[in-house]
Amino acid sequence: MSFSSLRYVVKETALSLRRNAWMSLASVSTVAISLIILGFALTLVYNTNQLASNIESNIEISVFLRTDQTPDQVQQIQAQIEGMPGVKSVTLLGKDQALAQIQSGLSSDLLQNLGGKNPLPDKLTVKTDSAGLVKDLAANISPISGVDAVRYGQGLVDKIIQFTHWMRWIGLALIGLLAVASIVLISITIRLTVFARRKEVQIMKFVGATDWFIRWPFLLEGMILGLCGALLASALVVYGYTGLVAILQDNLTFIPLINSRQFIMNLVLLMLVSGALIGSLGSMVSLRRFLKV
Amino acid sequence: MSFSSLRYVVKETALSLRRNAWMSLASVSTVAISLIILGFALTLVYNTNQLASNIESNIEISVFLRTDQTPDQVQQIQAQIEGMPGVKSVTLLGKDQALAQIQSGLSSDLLQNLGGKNPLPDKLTVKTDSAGLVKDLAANISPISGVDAVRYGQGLVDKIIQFTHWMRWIGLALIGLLAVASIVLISITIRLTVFARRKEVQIMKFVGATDWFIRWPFLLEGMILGLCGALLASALVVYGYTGLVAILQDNLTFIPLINSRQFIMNLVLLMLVSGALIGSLGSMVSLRRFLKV
Amino acid sequence: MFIQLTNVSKTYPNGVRALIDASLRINKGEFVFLVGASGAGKSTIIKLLFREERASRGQVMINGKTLNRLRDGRVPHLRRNIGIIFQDFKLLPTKSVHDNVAFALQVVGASTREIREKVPAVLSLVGLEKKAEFFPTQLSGGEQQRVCIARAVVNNPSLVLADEPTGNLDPDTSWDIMNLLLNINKRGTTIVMATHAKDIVDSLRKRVVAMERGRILRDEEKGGYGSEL
Amino acid sequence: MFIQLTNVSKTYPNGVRALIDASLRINKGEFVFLVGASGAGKSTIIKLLFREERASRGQVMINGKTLNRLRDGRVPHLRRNIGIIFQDFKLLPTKSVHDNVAFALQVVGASTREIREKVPAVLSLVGLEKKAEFFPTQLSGGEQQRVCIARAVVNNPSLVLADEPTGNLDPDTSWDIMNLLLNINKRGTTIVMATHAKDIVDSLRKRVVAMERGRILRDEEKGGYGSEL
Ligand SMILES: Nc1ncnc2c1ncn2[C@@H]1O[C@H](COP(=O)(O)OP(=O)(O)OP(=O)(O)O)[C@@H](O)[C@H]1O
Ligand SMILES: Nc1ncnc2c1ncn2[C@@H]1O[C@H](COP(=O)(O)OP(=O)(O)OP(=O)(O)O)[C@@H](O)[C@H]1O
Ligand SMILES: [Mg+2]
Ligand SMILES: [Mg+2]
Repeated sequence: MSFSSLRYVVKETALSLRRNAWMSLASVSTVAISLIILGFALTLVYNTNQLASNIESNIEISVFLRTDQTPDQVQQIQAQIEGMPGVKSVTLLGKDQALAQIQSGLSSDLLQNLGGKNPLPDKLTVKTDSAGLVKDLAANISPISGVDAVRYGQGLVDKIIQFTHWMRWIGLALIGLLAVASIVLISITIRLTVFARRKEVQIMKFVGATDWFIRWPFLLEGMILGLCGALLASALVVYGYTGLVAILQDNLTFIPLINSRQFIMNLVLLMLVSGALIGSLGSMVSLRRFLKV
Repeated sequence: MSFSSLRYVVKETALSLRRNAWMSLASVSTVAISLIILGFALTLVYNTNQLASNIESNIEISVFLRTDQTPDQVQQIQAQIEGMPGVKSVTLLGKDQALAQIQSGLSSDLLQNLGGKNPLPDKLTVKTDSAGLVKDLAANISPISGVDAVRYGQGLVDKIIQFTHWMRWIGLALIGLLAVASIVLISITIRLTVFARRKEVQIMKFVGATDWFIRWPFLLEGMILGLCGALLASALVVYGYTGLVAILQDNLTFIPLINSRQFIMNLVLLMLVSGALIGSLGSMVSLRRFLKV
Repeated sequence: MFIQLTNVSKTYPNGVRALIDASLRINKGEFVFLVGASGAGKSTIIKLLFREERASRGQVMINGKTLNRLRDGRVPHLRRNIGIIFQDFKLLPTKSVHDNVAFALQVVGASTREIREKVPAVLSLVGLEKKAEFFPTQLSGGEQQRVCIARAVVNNPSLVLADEPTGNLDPDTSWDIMNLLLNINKRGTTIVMATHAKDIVDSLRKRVVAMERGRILRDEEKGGYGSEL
Repeated sequence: MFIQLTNVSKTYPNGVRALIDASLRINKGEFVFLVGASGAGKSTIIKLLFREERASRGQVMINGKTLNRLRDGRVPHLRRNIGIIFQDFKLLPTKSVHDNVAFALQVVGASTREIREKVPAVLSLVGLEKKAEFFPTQLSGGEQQRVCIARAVVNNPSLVLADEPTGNLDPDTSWDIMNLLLNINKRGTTIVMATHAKDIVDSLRKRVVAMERGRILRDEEKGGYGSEL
């Protein structure tokens, strides 16, 4: 492309943005709104996923030991379980602690009532790397000698696994749906703005402009409009999300919210790229019909 | 309005829908997409709210009785608590049952180990109408004679109340945001379609048409486009939602999903009304600029 | 309808003075040619008369009503009594020839029957009876112009504003149209026609108002296109 | 450029036969008037020559190239060598007068300097040097037509297609434009002009091709508007 053509494209784009000011505004708004919805949905899905992982990683296996085990044997069992693949941590709740837990809040002295003999077993709490391993691990722990009973709330674990599975699936579907919706909405708007200028395109062709000569300014314009919309959306999503996280982390300290700089940067990048891409492609595709003269 | 004018409006609207076919399609798609997003968000928020209520109503107060209470006294206390305002149910877990629960799964005979004496207290489980009442009720139950200790997981209840509070609040904000976004998106599209026909409006005015004469077909057209979009969206949301509920209720039996005919009817009604309203108002408002000639 | 312009000036927003201190009285039933070079201000006078534009100074009166003071709501009623032949036709692109002409009747609430009678009649007057179902983009330039003429006169307006009504017509068709306008004029309709058609102006010998750069230069009964001096 | 139409017919999608078996040869450097009643098919011939429309039957050749077989990608190059004065002007509404004319130069990749020289020159040729920064909606009908003429000739095209180039111009300005076209013609440019301006055709005595209802009726060197018989 020659220098004077380049000059033309840049000047043309700038002029067009100004002269079709309110159509530009319409495109920018549509891009911005679509991406805002998409952006918030992304943070929501990501956080839900994280929450799901969090819940899953909190599933525990309770291992009750036989009451005849010596502290040494208990330690041995603990070490053996810790060595198993997929085990994240194993913590011991000694029988004395267990009794103290029951005792707390009750006025009558339990130990005395029991005739000084603690009937409770030692208990090992096993945490796993992922919820899916719980079942197998429990089966492996069961036969260890000295282990009396293994419990992991069989019903609940299945429920949680199913729930988080579905949550991830629905989240993905949601993002897919919204992404398609955004693209369609933005294309419609751009198509309408190009449509409003179809006569211009026709005239340009009649005067001898090649398709690319007409396309470039539209392409650039679409890209700039898309970028502007995406910038607006990014600003709002980042500001809104970090604000929300700040509030929620004060009030809902127990819910883990993603707040890493990396995550937010990726989000912004994704939005900017989509905005520019949909904008420029939208312009190009919409133009095609009207170039056929 | 005379008969021939009415005829004109109806015919004009029909013609315009056909002749501006693809602009009509653009409007319908935008309305549909916006309302689909809004509709699904509504079901999501409603279900989350319901889930929140569900979680809250599952918060229990555990009341441990002194071990010296006779079964009669226990019944009396139970009746007294049941009579308190805000109490939904009170269930008794007798000391024998409690021991049996601990015993289950352990091979050594607990009762024998304990010397035939069950040291566990009777326990009443109190469910309340709403999570907010738990604290006060616990305070009221505590002084009853024969009650040894009252526990309700003080930390957890606060967490749950906070969580559900925020969930409702965010849900509301989400719906608000999406409603505004839908209105803006739809208005933009309609505005662009009207913009593409501004010359026509000008010519009509030059030939002596009154503003209302020009407005009626646009109004009707906007309403029909809005309704079509809303119908499409309703169909998709209802179909999609009931389908999802069917799948989830098989797989996530423990999560309560709203599936009442009433709820779905209200949703559809809301979407249809919004579609028609935004469509016709959007047309009217967009037209205003161009009528000033 | 009678028309009265009193010291009218029109300055467009960009500063162009298209009309300068123009005064003119046209009586009911007159036939007036507006002539002058390109850009002299002919179309501007016509635009003032149907309130497309408002005068910057001075008074434009039609039937004794000052257009400057006319409420926006009354403008449609003014325009319904005026048939306008636009220089650039201004046809509705999504309506057929028939519907474009019918529109001028629908606007005044004419009955379906009236429309069914009058529209074909006026279309055959301008020689377009066979193109009734065509759309404007499917017509030649002259045909479009004739649709515009048909729309302007279908309503029996009491004033016809014709801006270059024969610009795209061959001499024969031009004369057909002129005869149509003369006929209408005979029935009492006031006609103001901006034109460059020297032949027509010279041979009809009607009143001629000549303009130059926004000023009225000459106003002659039974005048010709050029100056008689 | 020379033009050759061989048994060309054009039937529009709605069935109108706008051109019937027309044959015509126009040599490089000729000046040809196309005359005929409204709807005779003059614009259709012009539209065929710059490939706005394609012939339904027969061959349209320019400089020996058959337009029917021209690839879409080559059409812009064809059009760059043709200056077209459209019956309905076709100005870009969002560009000023200057930019509208400059566009025809930008399309061929002219340098900024070339544009800065040529555009004002051609604008003053058509008498619009003072309106360079105006937009089309701010111009009178005749001024718009002159912008269109300026755009058509700024590029030194080897063929000028003029469809009714004086329809909105007063006689004096019309003659200015005709002189402009004659000058260009003298420099070797082929000119095909559809017109209703009897005076001009009769006094210039150039080749006249007369049409009627889609057929070429008469083709005379040094002809007049009406038949000489
Ligand atoms: N909307 C506008 N804004 C600015 N200037 C305008 C506008 N309309 C017309 N003009 C200017 O006002 C002057 C008179 O224009 P007008 O249209 O009245 O001319 P005209 O006599 O009808 O010419 P023609 O015979 O070419 O149609 C011209 O110089 C034109 O450039
Ligand atoms: N796009 C089209 N579709 C259908 N019919 C058309 C189309 N364009 C032109 N016509 C018809 O073809 C015939 C010739 O049209 P054309 O524009 O060539 O006439 P013309 O000689 O230029 O007339 P004028 O002097 O009025 O401009 C007319 O009857 C017209 O109605
Ligand atoms: Mg004019
Ligand atoms: Mg023509």
